[in-house]
Amino acid sequence: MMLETVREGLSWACLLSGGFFLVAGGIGMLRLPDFYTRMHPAGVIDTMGAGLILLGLMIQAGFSLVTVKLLLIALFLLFTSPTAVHALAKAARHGGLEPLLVNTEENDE
Amino acid sequence: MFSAAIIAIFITMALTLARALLGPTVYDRLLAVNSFGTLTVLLIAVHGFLMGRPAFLDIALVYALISFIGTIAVLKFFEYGDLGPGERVSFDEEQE
Amino acid sequence: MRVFQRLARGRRRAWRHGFYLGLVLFGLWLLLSGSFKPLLLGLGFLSTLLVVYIALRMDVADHEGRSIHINVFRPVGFWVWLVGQIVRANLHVTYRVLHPRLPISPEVFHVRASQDSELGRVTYANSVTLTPGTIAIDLQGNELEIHALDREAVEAMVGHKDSRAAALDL
Amino acid sequence: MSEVLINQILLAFMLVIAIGVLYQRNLFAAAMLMSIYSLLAAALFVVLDAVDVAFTEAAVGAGISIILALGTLALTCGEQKPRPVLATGPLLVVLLTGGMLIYGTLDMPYYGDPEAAAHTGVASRYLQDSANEVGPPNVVTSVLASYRGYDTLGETVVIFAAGIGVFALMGRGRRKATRKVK
Repeated sequence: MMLETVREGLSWACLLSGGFFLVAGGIGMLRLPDFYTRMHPAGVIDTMGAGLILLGLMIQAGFSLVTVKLLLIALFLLFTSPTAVHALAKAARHGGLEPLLVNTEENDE
Repeated sequence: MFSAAIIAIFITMALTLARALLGPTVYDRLLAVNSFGTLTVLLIAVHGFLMGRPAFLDIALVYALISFIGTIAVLKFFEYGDLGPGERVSFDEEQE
Repeated sequence: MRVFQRLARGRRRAWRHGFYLGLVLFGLWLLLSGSFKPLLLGLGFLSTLLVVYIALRMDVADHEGRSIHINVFRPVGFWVWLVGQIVRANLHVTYRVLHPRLPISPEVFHVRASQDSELGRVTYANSVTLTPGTIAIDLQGNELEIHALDREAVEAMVGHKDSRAAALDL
Repeated sequence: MSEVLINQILLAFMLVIAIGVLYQRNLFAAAMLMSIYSLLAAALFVVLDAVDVAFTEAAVGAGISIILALGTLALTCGEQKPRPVLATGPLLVVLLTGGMLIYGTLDMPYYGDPEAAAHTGVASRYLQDSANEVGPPNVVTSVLASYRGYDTLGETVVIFAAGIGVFALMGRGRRKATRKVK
């Protein structure tokens, strides 16, 4: 009974905070000024948002085949995400897109 | 609780969709497509739990793999201007 | 004579790779189907055989060295540490993004990766990309080009992560 | 959160993308948007419980068709030619066809209606007996592979022929350019 409550709570927390990070990443993708900076919030979506939501689902599923599948999905995402993002950055760089760079002195005032 | 997660996914979908529509470069759109793939995987997984049928996870699994292949193929296209192996050609930026 | 020996050895290696590939694929089949009826098991076995055969024929069964032999569990410390680093970086980026004044100062850094093996360097570069706030744009030889959201993001990880990844040097 | 609401949100997203594609001059960007469109379509199929269609959409829509579109763009050009602002004739045809289709849907049974023609025929037998008669736990699979197996066979042959045709068309003249394989 006690254990059940703890599990529910944990899963709740994971799903809600995962949702929060997803939305934060989405806002970042809209707010940030150029392509290279927008890749960072996309990373937030792929790692923290997806990871926490999948973790919440795993806690919900308990110890079963479903958990293994969720784990596989999380692994796929974790392995493919940096590859895709890196390929994207490299392609953009070779395509001639210059990153927007801000001088630290200017920004910190 | 699953509903909350689904709402969050939908909001993020709308935000990335806005990025995909706004552009301005091809790479921004590609980034949005990539994130959208992740979000679709999450949506399918959470929806399976919401309906009490985690068997939907298989599709999420297929998706996690396929959207990656799609992104890599598209990138290869942008790098080489072609889908086959060959010399790199310069690809002019999307003019808008 | 030499050539034949080498050929035979190459063949043996191909067979071994095929065997490992088949083992992994069949394991995956079992995991995903979750059904242990003899008919389905037989079908799974047959399709595994087919895929392995095609892979061997296409000569794609693992030529890039040791990807099957990597011991994934040896650098457990590194994985745990990486997860912690990812969480920290996520909080950092999220704070920066949600802050009303958007306090970012994107910069491009050039960092030397200290790993000896190619695999170690690639692992390092991928870990850099996986942590939000820093993205490895290019890896040429030893030189790593990193785009970072701000200086803090890159400073927090370069020193440690590099030594960590060097320690695991696959 | 009800299923209907999820459907509506997904459909709204798809509508937004469709309009975005219409206004997009750059064909690469249009291809990217179409790939999002098919991601959404697959999600919609999952929500509607058509798992096998969703599988196909995932493999074909998001994976292959985008690659085919890009292959086509590599052979042609990436920018759409400007066209007249308003073409009255085509618009009329589209409106007429759309109106007829909507009129046609008025006769259709409601979603999930037990009295619908599809549910009163052999469907109940499939649902009850397919596990004994054929075997697979998924009813759709047993219908596709057994009850209407010949139909599926013909379908597959057609698709296979189409695939070969596409390869024959797109791969032409490319042979010599490929890297030498050892």
